[in-house]
Amino acid sequence: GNTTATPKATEPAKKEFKVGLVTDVGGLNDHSFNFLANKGLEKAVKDLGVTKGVVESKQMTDYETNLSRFAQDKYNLVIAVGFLMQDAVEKVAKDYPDTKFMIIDSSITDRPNVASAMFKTEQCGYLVGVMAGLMEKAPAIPNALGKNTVGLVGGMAIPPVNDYIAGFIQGAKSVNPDININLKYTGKFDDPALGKQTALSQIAAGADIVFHIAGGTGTGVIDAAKEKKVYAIGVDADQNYMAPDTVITSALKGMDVATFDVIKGAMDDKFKSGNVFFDLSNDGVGFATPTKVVPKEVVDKVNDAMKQIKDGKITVSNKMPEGYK
Amino acid sequence: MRTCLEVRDITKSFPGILANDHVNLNVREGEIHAILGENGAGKSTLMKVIYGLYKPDSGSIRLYDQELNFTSPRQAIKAGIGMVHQHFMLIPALTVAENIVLGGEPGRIHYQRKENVEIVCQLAKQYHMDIDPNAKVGDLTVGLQQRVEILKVFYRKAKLLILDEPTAMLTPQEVEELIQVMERLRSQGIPIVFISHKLDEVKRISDRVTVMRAGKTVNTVETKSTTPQELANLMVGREVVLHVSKPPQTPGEAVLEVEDLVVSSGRNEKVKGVSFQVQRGEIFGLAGIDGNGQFELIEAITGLMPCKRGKIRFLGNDITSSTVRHRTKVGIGYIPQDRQLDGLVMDFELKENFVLRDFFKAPFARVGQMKKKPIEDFATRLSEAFDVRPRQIHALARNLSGGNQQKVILAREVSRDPELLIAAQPTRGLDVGAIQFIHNKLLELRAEGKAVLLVSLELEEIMSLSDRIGVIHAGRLMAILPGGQVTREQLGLLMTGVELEKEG
Amino acid sequence: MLWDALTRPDLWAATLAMATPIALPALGGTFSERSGVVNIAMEGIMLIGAFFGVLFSYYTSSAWLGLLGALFMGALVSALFAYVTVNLGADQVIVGMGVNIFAAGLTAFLLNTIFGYGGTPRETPALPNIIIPGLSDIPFAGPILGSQNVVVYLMLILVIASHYFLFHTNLGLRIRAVGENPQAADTAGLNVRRLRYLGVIIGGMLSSLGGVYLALGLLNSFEVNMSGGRGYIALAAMIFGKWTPFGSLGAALLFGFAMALSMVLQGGGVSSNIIQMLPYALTILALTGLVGRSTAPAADGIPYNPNK
Amino acid sequence: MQKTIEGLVTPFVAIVIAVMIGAGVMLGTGHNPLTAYGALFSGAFGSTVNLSNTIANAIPLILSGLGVAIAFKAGLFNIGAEGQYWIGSMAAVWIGYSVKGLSPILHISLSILVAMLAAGLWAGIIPGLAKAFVGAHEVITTMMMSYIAIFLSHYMLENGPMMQQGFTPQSPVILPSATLGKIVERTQLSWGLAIAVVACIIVYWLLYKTTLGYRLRAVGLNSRAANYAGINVPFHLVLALFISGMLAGLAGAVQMLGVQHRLYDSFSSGYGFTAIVVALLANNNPFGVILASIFFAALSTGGQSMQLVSGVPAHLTDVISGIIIFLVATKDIVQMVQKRWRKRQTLASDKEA
Ligand SMILES: Nc1ncnc2c1ncn2[C@@H]1O[C@H](COP(=O)(O)OP(=O)(O)OP(=O)(O)O)[C@@H](O)[C@H]1O
Ligand SMILES: Nc1ncnc2c1ncn2[C@@H]1O[C@H](COP(=O)(O)OP(=O)(O)OP(=O)(O)O)[C@@H](O)[C@H]1O
Ligand SMILES: [Mg+2]
Ligand SMILES: [Mg+2]
Repeated sequence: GNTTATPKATEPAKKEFKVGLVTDVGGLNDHSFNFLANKGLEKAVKDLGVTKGVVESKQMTDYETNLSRFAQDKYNLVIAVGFLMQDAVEKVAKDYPDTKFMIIDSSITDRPNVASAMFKTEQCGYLVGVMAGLMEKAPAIPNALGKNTVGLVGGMAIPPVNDYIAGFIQGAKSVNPDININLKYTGKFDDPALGKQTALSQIAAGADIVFHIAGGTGTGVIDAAKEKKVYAIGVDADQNYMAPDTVITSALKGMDVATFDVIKGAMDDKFKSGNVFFDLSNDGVGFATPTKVVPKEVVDKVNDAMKQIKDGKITVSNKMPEGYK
Repeated sequence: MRTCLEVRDITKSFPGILANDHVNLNVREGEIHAILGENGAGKSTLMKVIYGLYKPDSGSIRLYDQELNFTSPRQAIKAGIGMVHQHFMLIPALTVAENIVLGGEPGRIHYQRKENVEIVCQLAKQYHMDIDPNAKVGDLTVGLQQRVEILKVFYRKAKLLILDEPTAMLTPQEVEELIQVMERLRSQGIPIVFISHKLDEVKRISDRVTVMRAGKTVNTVETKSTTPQELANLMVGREVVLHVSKPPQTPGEAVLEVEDLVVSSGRNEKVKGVSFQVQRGEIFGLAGIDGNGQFELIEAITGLMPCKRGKIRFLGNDITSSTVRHRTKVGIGYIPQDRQLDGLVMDFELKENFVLRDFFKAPFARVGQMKKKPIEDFATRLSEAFDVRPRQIHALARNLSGGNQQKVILAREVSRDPELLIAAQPTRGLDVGAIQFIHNKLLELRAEGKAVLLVSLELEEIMSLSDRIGVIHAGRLMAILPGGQVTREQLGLLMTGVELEKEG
Repeated sequence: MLWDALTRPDLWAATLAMATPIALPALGGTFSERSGVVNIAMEGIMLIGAFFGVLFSYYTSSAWLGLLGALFMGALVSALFAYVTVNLGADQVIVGMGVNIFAAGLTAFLLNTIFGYGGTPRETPALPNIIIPGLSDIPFAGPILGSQNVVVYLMLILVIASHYFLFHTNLGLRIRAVGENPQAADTAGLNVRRLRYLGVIIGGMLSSLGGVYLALGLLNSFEVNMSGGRGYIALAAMIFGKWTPFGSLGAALLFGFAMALSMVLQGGGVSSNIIQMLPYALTILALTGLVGRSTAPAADGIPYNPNK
Repeated sequence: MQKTIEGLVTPFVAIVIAVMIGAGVMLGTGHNPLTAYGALFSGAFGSTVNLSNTIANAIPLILSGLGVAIAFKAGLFNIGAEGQYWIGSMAAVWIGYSVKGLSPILHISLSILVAMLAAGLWAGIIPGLAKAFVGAHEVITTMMMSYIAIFLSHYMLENGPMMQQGFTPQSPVILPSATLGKIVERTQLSWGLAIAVVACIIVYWLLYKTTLGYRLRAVGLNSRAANYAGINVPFHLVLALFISGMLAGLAGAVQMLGVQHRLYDSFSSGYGFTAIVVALLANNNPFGVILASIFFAALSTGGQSMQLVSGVPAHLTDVISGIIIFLVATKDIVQMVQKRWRKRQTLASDKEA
C-alpha cells in the first residue's frame, strides 16, 4: 500500500483535515513535480496528520472532473499540480468557493480560495549555470573535454523547463561569456533512452557538463554522463543518489516544501490566496550541496551570486535569451 | 479385388446444411472410381472428411484393414492418402519446388534448395510433366498450377489418390496427359477417386461411378454398363437434355470492332495486335490455352486493363479509352472468369451483388441514396428467374455454392440487356444442369440479336456454342474459323501455335 | 552544419543505438506476421520485457538472468496472445491493442506496488557495453561499430539469423507457408496452430528483447511507458521493410538516423519542434519515393479454423 | 433485435470475467474489490455529474471512433486519428479566437467546418494520395503524419503563432460566440453530444443508405470487384481517408469548442489509439461505436474515482480494460461458456425424456 487510504467518502469529516491531490497527465512517476508534490503531501500526512487523497489524471479532460470530485467530497484543500490545470482550477474554484485550492506553477490571482505556488526556478538555474560556467573555465574540472561546452536537455519548451534554462544561460554567461551552450529538447518527459542518446550526442560534441530539465527522460541524461565519465546537474530534487560521482549538484525546486507549507498554512487558518512566490529568499528554490569535484572557490562564487540575487543586486529574468529556441 | 477404402455412414453437417448424409463409398484396389453429383451434392465435403480436413459427425472410414480416425491431414498423409483439391492448395508466393516439398522437406534444418529442385525435376520427368521448379507458383497458369498440385501428391508417394475436379481448368491436351498419368497409376495398383462434372471423361477412364445427390449416395454402378445420359439423369434426378440445340441464324451488323489491339501487363506484351469483330446475333468463341492473352484481351475490351495501342469500337463509337462505367452504360455485359475475385463482393448480401453494376442508377438509387424496395424487388425477381438457391436475397454471396454464385452474376449481366455480353469461362466447375442453364441463356441472347463473346478453355463448350471461333496463341489471333465445320484437332493445333495451311 | 554532422562518428553510433530498439520489435513483428498473425502488440511486449528485465536483474543481481526472465515473460504474454488469436480466432488487432493497454497498466502498477513512485533501484545491474578490440581502434568505424551495447551486436546477429531462419530453413519455409495460405499448409500436413504459436512467440521474445535493450542495455532502470511508441514505429518499420529481417533493419536504421540527425540539427535557430518532425517526414518521403507498395503475407490477420 | 441482444451478450460476459480477474488482483494486492468496483461504477454513473462527465469523455471517442470505422469499412487502417484530432483542434481553436463578430451559429459552424476540412486534408492528401497512387501503406503514413501533427501543435504553442501573449504555452481562449453550450452545468457535457449523435446517424446513413457508402464498402471488401463495377478505386481510397480524417478532426473541434475552449501544449490526447479499439469492438457499426465509447469513458472516469476511494492505483483499470478487450475480442470464450451451459441444459432435458 504505497497509495492512499481514506475513510469512506460519505462519512462526515470530524476534525480531520482532508487534502486532495490531482496530478497532471504525467502521473506520480514523473520524477518531477507530481512526485515532489506528493512527497510534500505525504510528509503532511506524517507530521500533521492530514488525510490524503490522490488521483492521477489520465487525460486533459480529467482535471476538472477530478478537482470537482474532491470539492464535492468536502476536501478542505485540493492541490492541482501543473500549469496545465489553470483553467480547470479557475472553473472549479468558482463552483466551490468553500474549498481551498492550491495550484503549482501557474498564477491565479482573482480567486480568494486559490493559492498559486510560483517558483523562480530561473534563480536556481542561474546558480547552477554560474557553477557550470566557472567549472568549464580551465582548469577547474577533471576529465574536461576542453571545449568550454555544456549540454542542456529540456523535455519540452514550456515554462517550467524554460525558466531553468533561461536562468542557467544567464548565469553561465555571466561568468564565462564564451561558453557554448548546446541546448536540445527531446519532446518527451518519459523517454530516458532518448534522453541518453541526446546527451551522448552533446558529449560527443564536447559537452562535459550536462544539465537536464526533462523529468524521467533526464535519468537517461545522467546515465550518459556517468557512462562517458563527465558530469551532470540534476533538477527539481537532489538527484545525486542516481550517480554519486556524476551528479555534481542539482537545481532544487521545493515543490514538496511548498506543498507542505501551504497545507500547514491552510490547517492553521493562515491560507493565503493569490501568488505565493518561492525563490531563493525563502528557500523555495536552491541548489544541492555540490560534490567535492566542485572546487571550493567555485562554490564560494556561487554562494556569492546567491547573495547578490537575494539582495536584489542581480535580477534573473525568466525570458529565454535571444538566439535560443 | 480387394477393397482399399471403405466409407460407411458418414454424416457431416454445417450450420443449416447436411452436406453428407449417411454416405457410403467403397473403393477397390487398382480402380479409378468416379464420383458424380451436382454442385453442392457433397462430393468435396466427403473427400475432405476422408482426408482429415473435416471431422465427420458420425460414421467410419477404413483404409485397407486400418480404421481411420483422422483429426488432421497429417495423419491422412502418413496413412498414404494424397489429395488434389478442387480449389488449389498452393502458396502463390513460394516456388514450385517449395510448394511440392512443403511438409516433407528432406534434411533436418537447412532448406536444401538445390536438392529439392533436383527432386522436382526427377519427379516431373518420371510423370512426363514439364515444369520449372524455380518458378513462383503465383506466376503460373492454372494448368501448370494443377500440375504442381498433382506433383505434390506424387512426391508423397500416395497409396490412394483423391482428385477433386482436377480437369476443370485444364486444356484438352493437359487433360489427355493427366488421363495417361492416371492410367499408369492404375496399372501400378494405386486406386484413384476422381471427381468430375464431365461425363465423357468419367465414361472414358473410370471403372466404377458413385453418384451423389443432395448429400446422399444414390448408387454405385460399373461404368461399362452405363451411358452418360443415364449418369446425368441419376445425378440430377430427372431427365436431362445433354445437347444444346443451336438454330441457324444470320448475323447482323458489327457490335464490337477490335483493331490491332496491343495490351501489356507489366513489361510483357500479352496481346500483340489483335483484330476481330463480333456481330449481332452471333456467338463469337475465343479459344486458346490459358495464358495466351485471351483474358487480357477481354479485360482491355471491358476497360479493366489499359490498351497500349489499337482501337476498340462499340456500336460504331470509339471506346478505347472510356471508363469501365461508360462501357457498362452503353451496353457491354461481362461475366469475369474469376467470379469470386472480380465478379462478386463476397461479403455483400446477394441483393447488393445483384446491383453491383447499376447501383448508382434509378430505380436503385436517387440523388445518391440507395432505394431499398426497388433493389430488393429486383433481387427477388432475378433470384426466381435464374433459380438462385437458396432464395435469400439477404444471404452473403460467400455462403453460396459456386454454381449459384455464377447464376447471380449471369442474372445481373443478362438482366441489364446488354448489346454485347462477354462471358469468360461462364461454366467453370458447374454441374451439367447448371451448364445447360447457362448455355441456354447465351443462346437466348443470340436469338434476341445480341452479340456474345465467349472465352473458354473448354473446346467442347466453344465448339457447341460458337458461330465463329477465333483461336488465340501467344497474344496473336491465329485464325477465325466458322464454328460448324472446325474439328477438335484443327483447334488444338492452332492453339499450340501451328499455322493451318491456307485453303483456297 | 549538415555535412559536419554527417561526418561525425557519434551520429552514426547514435543511429545504430536508436535503431536497435526499433529493429528488434520490427523483427519480432516480422516473425509473427510471416506466420499469419497481425501483431500490433510490440509496444506492450516491449514494456513487459523492459519491466521484467529490470525486476529480475534487480532480484537476481544479474543482468543476464534479467534478460532471460524478460524473454520468458515476453514469450508468456505472446503465448497468451497466440492462444486467444490462434486457438480462439479473436481479432488480432483488437487483442494486440488489448495487450498494449494491459502491459502499460500492468508494468506501471507493478512498478508502483513493488518499488514505489521513485523509480527502480539504481543498483540494478545492466547489460555491458562491449568493446571489440581491433574494431574499436579503427578511426571512423571504431566509435560506431567497435563499442556498443551487447544487445546491439545481438540485434545484428539476430537479423542475420532471422533471415537465414525464415528463408533458408525448412521450418522457416513452413512458417511462411502458414502465413501465406494456412489451408494449403494444413493440407500439406503442417500443424498450422503450432507454427503460428512459434511465429508469435519468437516474435514476442524479440520484441521483449527490444524492451530489455531500453531498460538494461541503454539504462538500468524502468520508466512508465518507456517504450515511448517505439513498438508502433517498429510496426511501420516492419511494413516499410516488406516483412523481411533486412528490410526491417534498414527501415529501423533510416528512422534511427533521422532521429539522431534531428538531435544534432537542433539549435540552429529553427524551432526544435520543426526539426523533430524530421524522422517522420523522412519516413513518408522514403516510403512514397523509393519503396512504394509493400504487400503483407497473404493470410496475415486471418484466423484459420479448418472446420469452418 | 435478436442479433443486437446476441451482440451484447458477448461483451457482457467478457466484462464479467474481466471484472472477476481484476477482483483477484485486488485481493492479491490487499484491496477490497467491492469498494473499488462500487467506486468505479458510481464514479462513472453514480450521479448526474459523474454520468455527464462520462458521456462527455465519450464524445471525442465516438467521433474519432467513427472516423476509424469508416476507414476500416473502406479497407483502410487509419492509425493516425490522433494527429487528425490535433489538426482539427488547432483549426477549430484558431477560428474560434481569431474570427470576430460572427453569430454563434455561424462561428461554431465555421470553426467546425474548417477543422473538419483541415483534418480531412491532413489524412486525405499525403496518406490518401500515397496509398492510391504509390501504394504506400496507410499504417505508416497516417502514423507518421500523426507524429508530425503533434509536433506541429507544439510548434504553434511554444512561442509559435498560436501562443497567447504571456506566460504559458497555450492558445487564447475561444470567443464566447464559438463556444458550445453546456447541457449540464458544472460538468463537461456540452451540446457536442448532439453533434456526436448526429454524426453517428449520418455515418450510418452514409455507409448503408447511400451510393457513396456502397462504393466505399465495395472498395473495402473487394477492390477488384469494385473496379469491375465501374468504381474509381483510387479516388475512393483518398475519399475514405479524407472522411475519416474529417471525423477525427470533428472530434478535436467539438472537444475544443465544448470542453477545453483553448489549445494546450500536451503530449497526446490518447483518443487516437482508443478510437481504434472502439471501432473494432463496435465491429465498425456506428451505433456500436457509441456503446464502446461510453464503456471506455466510464472505465476512465470511474477508474480515477476508484483510485481515490479505494486506493487502487488507476493503472489497475488499464489492466482490467486490457483484459476486457482481450475477452470481448475472443468471442469463442463466451461461446464456450454458453455451449457448456446449453449442453447441461440438453442433458437435463434428455434425462426428463
Ligand atoms: N465449410 C462449409 N461451411 C458451410 N457449408 C459448407 C461448407 N462446405 C460445404 N458446405 C455446403 O455443403 C454442401 C456440399 O458442398 P460440397 O462442396 O461438398 O459440394 P460439391 O459436391 O463438392 O460441389 P461442387 O460440385 O460445386 O464442387 C453445399 O451445400 C455447401 O454449401
Ligand atoms: N462459412 C460458410 N457458410 C456457408 N457456406 C460456405 C461457407 N464457406 C464455404 N461455403 C460454401 O461451401 C461450399 C464448399 O466450398 P468449396 O470450396 O468446395 O466450393 P464449391 O462449392 O465446390 O465451389 P466451386 O463451384 O466454385 O468450385 C462452397 O459452395 C462455398 O460457397
Ligand atoms: Mg466440390
Ligand atoms: Mg465446384
